[in-house]
Amino acid sequence: MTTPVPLLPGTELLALSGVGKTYGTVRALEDVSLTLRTGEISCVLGDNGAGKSTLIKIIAGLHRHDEGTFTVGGEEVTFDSPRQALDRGIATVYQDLAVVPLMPVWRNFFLGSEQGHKRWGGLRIDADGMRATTRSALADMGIDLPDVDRPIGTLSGGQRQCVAIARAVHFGAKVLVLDEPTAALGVKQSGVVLKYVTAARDAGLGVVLITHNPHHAYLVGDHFTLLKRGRTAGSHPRAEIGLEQLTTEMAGGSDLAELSHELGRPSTTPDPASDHSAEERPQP
Amino acid sequence: MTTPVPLLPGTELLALSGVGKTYGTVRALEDVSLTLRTGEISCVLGDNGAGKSTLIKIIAGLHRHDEGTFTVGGEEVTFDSPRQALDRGIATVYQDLAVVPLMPVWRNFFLGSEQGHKRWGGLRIDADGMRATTRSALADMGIDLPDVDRPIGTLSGGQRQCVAIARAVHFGAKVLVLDEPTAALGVKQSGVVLKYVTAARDAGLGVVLITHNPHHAYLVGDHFTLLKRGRTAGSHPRAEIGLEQLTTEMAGGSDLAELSHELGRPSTTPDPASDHSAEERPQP
Amino acid sequence: GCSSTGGKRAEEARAKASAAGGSAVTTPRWKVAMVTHAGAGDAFWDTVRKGAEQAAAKDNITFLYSNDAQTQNQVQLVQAAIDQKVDGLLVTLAKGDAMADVLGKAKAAGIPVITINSGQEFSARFGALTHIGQDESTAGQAAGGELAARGRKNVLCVIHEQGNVGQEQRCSGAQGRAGGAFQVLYVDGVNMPDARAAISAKLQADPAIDTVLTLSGPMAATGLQAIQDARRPVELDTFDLGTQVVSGLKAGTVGFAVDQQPYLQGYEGVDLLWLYRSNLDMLGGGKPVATGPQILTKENADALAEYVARGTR
Amino acid sequence: MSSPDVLVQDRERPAALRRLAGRPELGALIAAAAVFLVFAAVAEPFLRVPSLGTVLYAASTIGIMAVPVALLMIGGEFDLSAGVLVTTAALTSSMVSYQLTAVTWVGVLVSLAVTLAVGLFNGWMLARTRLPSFIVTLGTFLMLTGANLGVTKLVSGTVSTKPISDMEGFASCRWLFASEVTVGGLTIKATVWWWIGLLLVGSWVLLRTRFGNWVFAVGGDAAAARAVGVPVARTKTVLYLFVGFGAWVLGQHLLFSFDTVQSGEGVGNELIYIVAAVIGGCLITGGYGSVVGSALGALIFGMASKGIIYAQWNPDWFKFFLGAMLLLAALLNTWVKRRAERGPR
Amino acid sequence: MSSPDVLVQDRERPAALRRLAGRPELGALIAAAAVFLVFAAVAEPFLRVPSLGTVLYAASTIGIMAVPVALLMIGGEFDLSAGVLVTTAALTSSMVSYQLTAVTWVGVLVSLAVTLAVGLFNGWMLARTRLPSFIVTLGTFLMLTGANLGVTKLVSGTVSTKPISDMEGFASCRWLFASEVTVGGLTIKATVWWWIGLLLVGSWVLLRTRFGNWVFAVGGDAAAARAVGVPVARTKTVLYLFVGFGAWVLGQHLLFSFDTVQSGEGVGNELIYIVAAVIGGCLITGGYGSVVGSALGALIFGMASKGIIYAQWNPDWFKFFLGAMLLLAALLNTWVKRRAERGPR
Ligand SMILES: Nc1ncnc2c1ncn2[C@@H]1O[C@H](COP(=O)(O)OP(=O)(O)OP(=O)(O)O)[C@@H](O)[C@H]1O
Ligand SMILES: Nc1ncnc2c1ncn2[C@@H]1O[C@H](COP(=O)(O)OP(=O)(O)OP(=O)(O)O)[C@@H](O)[C@H]1O
Ligand SMILES: [Mg+2]
Ligand SMILES: [Mg+2]
Repeated sequence: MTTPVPLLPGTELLALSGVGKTYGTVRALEDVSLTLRTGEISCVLGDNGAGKSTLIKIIAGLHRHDEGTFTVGGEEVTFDSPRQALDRGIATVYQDLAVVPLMPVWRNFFLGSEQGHKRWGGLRIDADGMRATTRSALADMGIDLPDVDRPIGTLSGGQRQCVAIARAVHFGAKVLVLDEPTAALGVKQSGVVLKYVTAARDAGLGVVLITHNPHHAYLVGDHFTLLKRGRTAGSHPRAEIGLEQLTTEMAGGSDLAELSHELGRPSTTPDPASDHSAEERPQP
Repeated sequence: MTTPVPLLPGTELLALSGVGKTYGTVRALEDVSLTLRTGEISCVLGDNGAGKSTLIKIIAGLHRHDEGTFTVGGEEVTFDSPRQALDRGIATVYQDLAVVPLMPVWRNFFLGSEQGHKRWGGLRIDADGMRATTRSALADMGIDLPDVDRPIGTLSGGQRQCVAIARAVHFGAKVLVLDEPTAALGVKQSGVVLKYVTAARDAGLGVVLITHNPHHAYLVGDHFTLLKRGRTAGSHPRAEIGLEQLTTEMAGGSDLAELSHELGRPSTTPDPASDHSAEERPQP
Repeated sequence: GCSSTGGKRAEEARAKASAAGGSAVTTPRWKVAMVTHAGAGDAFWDTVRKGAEQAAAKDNITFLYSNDAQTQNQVQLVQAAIDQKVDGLLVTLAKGDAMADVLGKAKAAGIPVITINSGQEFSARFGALTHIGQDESTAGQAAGGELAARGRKNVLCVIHEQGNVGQEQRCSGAQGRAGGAFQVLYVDGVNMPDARAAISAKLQADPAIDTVLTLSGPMAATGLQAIQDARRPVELDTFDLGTQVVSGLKAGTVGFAVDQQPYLQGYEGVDLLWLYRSNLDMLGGGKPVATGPQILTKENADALAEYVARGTR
Repeated sequence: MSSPDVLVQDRERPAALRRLAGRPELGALIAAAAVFLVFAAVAEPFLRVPSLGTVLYAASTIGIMAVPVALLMIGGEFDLSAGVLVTTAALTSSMVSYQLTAVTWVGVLVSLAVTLAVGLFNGWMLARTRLPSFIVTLGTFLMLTGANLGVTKLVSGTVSTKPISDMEGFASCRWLFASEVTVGGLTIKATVWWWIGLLLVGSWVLLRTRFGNWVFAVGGDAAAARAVGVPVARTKTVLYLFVGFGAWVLGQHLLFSFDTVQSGEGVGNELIYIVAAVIGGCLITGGYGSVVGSALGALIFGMASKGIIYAQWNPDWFKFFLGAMLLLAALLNTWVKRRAERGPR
Repeated sequence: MSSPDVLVQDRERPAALRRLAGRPELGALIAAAAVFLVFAAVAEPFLRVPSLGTVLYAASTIGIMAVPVALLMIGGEFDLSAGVLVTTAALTSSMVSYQLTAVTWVGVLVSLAVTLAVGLFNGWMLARTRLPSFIVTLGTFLMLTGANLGVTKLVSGTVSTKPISDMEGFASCRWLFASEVTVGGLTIKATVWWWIGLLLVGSWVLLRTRFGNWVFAVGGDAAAARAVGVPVARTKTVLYLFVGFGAWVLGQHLLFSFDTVQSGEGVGNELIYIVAAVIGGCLITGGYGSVVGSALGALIFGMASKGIIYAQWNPDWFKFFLGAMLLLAALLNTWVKRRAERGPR
């Protein structure tokens, strides 16, 4: 594994400044700024409904921002469709609209980036090649699916999520955007995803990672943006913030530790510090 | 808060024994057994695709089991529809089919259990009463939604999940079944849900809780069932297992700690033991 | 067995035949198919069919009926009849040229063809033995002449099947002779309330209209309703008959009806085929046989009532 | 932990206006107004009082069926048999009364039983076979079309029914289904009252009862509805029964105002009912819509189809104008809805 | 960490059988066989060689349109204008050639341009307005119906076109669109070849090209497809163009085999095309189906409609039989599919 690089002084990939977005009468984002450089993992954290997915959808070209500026590679853009974002090398994993349920797994995997057959000059798709690629990409994530012709809707929630992530990683060009990729995943699959994320960073990509799990975030993030009610509540490079502080900021002061105290379960540490922040404590 | 009761010797609410389920050619469950008593929280853990949701769907009456027996209150049953399960007091929060997107929040909240207006002999629904109840039930979970007439599809992923949980808790009669309720939730909302779960337990309900988060599970669970490839890989009452062991069993030996080591992030403890198992460690 | 009036005699013949345990003739059991361009459930075509069926019963003929309003489907039905190796074929030629090919095939297969109802101008060209029916333009002209004779100044012709050639011919034929102002209105013939509202609307929009000319029995009934709704003394005239047309004639709400004796078209069609097969006879030497137009007024109403109620006029 | 913590700001807007803006029928309301204004401007007779009666009558004969069809569509299903079912209702009623020489009310009641039975069949087939309703009701549509003709010929010997106006009970039936009142030149037909009645009941049921909640749910997401215990199959079946009821009403009107019924009628009207519902704001995929909207849709259709006649536009192009009208109304509808959603900025 | 770790056991079953069982057209195949057997048993003329030609011809005139309509349905959209568009194609071709006194090929090409333009219009309206395709194409349907009549009357003075069989180019056009070959009593019409051609191309495009993948995706979940960069609007527009192409082929066949064209025809056929696609296994909500299935659907429809004639069943009940046939075929279809999915137990 590569040596840690706290903040790689790469070129700027994309920058949002003062971005706002209103759905009908609901103000989902207001004056949010974020910069992403090559070789950097930027984490966005926040409560439910804080506007994280909205932010991602703007970057991915799914929604247009109403206010502020959005630049990609220094050039100001307003995406009309996800295609434009993809063409600029931004690959996204969405929280809720990842896949087409009735389509086979392999067709979903390659959707929008189908692989042409050499002999047919790319007109005919290379179904077998695509099946094999899909199978191996999933196997790498610990999902063994001999029959990639199954409709993806028959996979379990976590399996579906894995396909979406494997797809984004496989086709990710410059920027990888992930909306709560590990939420539905078990410990093992979460680990795989985080490894992918760091591998992408090490390969020089920029990654925007949304997660509710401050541990996951702190494990890989180089920069942390906290959203609250659609506004930036904090923006820290890794060097400036610890896991404990991050957890506290995220949870608005409360924490599971407190809860376990309340619940009075025997296993809980009476230590008022977060049980999760253990890893932050100086080694004994 | 009530004092901890590791295993309340209540009456048996439901029992599965040797249950199996096949989808077409996919064997999702095989010889799985589980017993739930009043005042007990039974956690089901397992990898992606292990069959957890399938198990829940059998209990909830959404799918029928192919093998084994399923008894509710000592009586053998095969549910044809979720209505039958609901009528026997089993309320469920599903991982993927929680709500009707186009319907207002309050209509979703009361769907299937609409509240009649007193003056109209229950024929006419009490819309205002239902709106108010929904608003307060959500506020209790930290979601302030003045306009409960919004289509629920316009809520964020986590907000939707909260509505589904609040609904099940509100109407839960004897058994509460939750499929990864905290996956999409932030630290604070997760805490609220876990508090609800224990409150339900303390009120004498039985709870089946599915989660990927061993911390959440261990915080509240009285019994732990581990699934692997559709089979029971372990079944332990709380007294017999510690959080560390649970985490290890779940992750199949690997863990985030290991991963953080691999990733070589500065914050990670070189301690080979799981960073998450900190709370299990004896107090300094 | 050549009759030109009504089904009474045919019915008696059939009654006699069935009493005798067979038909009135001794020819072998032939098979005759009739393929029309009728839509389903059309009262006019029901009468045609009745005539044909009664002649068939009398002539020991298996009668096959099929119909479709679309050209390509009617052609396919004719082809299916040829496939079944029928002994005679009755076809309507509302779609003119379109039937040329398939009738050629019938001829090649040695099946005698008689055309009925419409398409007189094509009949001989396509090799049919004869044509039995009414020329729509002629019928229209007859109606126009009668309208002029009755001094109608402003006529509304109601077409209930948009794009139907026969209906267009009736209206334009009438227009040519009527003299006064003449307008056309399209209504939906299978949606009577809507047709009724449409005719009322037209009468409300144009107070000069003094006559409504409908093209079928059921539409005449609807036209009467619409005239009632408009509360104006408007005369209704129509093509074809029906119980309500006859009672209208009697009551004076219907001015006149142009009839083409549909029963006769079916009856004669089958009967002439039988005659041709059994005796190589051909009425009129193959010249078209006209079954109309016949103008019926109040005077005829009483005499007609019984037959109309029976469904053979 | 229970402090409100999520941003949901409602912009300042009068509550009534906001309510209206969110309603499915707003677009249809404005489209209806636009169609009215167009014809008021170009067709002088359109504004006369008797014309209003004619337009209302035309709209009501669509609207009576559009109410249940809209409810069914909100419930996520189609009924292609709705058009011919009206004819079935009229034929049954007429033939039963005639053949039994009974009071016409007997036929009327038997007809109700038959239409409800067809609705039941549709709902049952849908639930049992899980075929799409498009296919099931297309099957029923064809079968009813055939049976209308076949049975009528079998019973009456012709393709239309015998007149029953001289039978006992005809007058009272006619009063109920086909009478009219004229007030100051405006003639209101019985269908208009029936329409208003169905509208009120349908709208109330949809918005104010538990059953209405289920209708939205089974149309919006049948799986989710089923999961929370909504009896999906039963809900849909009741909706089909309601369509049967509407067909019965309109069928009796047809019979008692025209006296005889042609067995081939009604084909194609099912599409018009669906159009009225869709223009009225119903989502074709279900789960969203309004009953009042369907009435506006019927009104738009009635005004457009009769307005073209009042305006004396070239009749050859009638359907063309109607299609253009429909598209424009639908366009205006969505445009208004999108504007309303975006709010007053 | 990369060790396979999830249970997916495939029961032992021959791969070919498993493949077939999962195909959308399996049910239709069995239903087609059943319909064939029924008529083979009850209708003696049905099995004669010439009858086969007639049935094939009937099926091909539905099948040519069912191919693009099925693709469109898999892509999640309807086209109610498909039926009259065929008539538009024939009318345009005939009138252009006649009025310009040009070689008939001129009319044929102009007609292609017109049908494609209509397809483009449908696709464009759909993308721009985001109205449901049901409404958009219903608008086009009405407008085309009106224009067919209006233009024909304007140009020809009557409601049908003038004969063009004596014009230059007619023979070659006829050869291409309306010729026939007879081999051993079996007459195969040109439409059959066109049908097979469209079938092969359509099926290949759907299953083996990138565009086909997009068709499945836009029908299955347009939002998800859009999110991964599929040009949703363009894909659907191309599908509408393909419908236009099919209508052009069939329209030219009608013109060159019947010489004149009636302007009022084609109404109602759009439903038959949709039925063929749905019986063939297409999901009405999009995202699932097959082109080959649509051919089987067309064949079932062709066999049933002509078989009833050969069997000499009472024509009054024709539609009834057709509806019952349709329901039974659809039932058999789903039953087979469910059995196949459940596997050999
Ligand atoms: N409807 C279905 N048809 C076919 N296979 C299915 C279906 N639903 C689930 N499966 C398969 O059954 C297995 C168990 O799925 P299940 O959803 O129960 O897993 P899970 O434990 O809930 O996983 P996750 O944690 O990812 O939600 C998986 O292999 C899945 O692909
Ligand atoms: N399409 C929409 N229409 C109206 N409001 C919306 C829409 N999508 C999101 N919102 C609202 O915008 C706010 C932000 O939503 P968003 O999905 O960005 O939150 P989030 O941070 O991703 O939450 P979660 O962690 O629960 O996924 C919420 O209040 C939500 O209800
Ligand atoms: Mg989100
Ligand atoms: Mg699951």
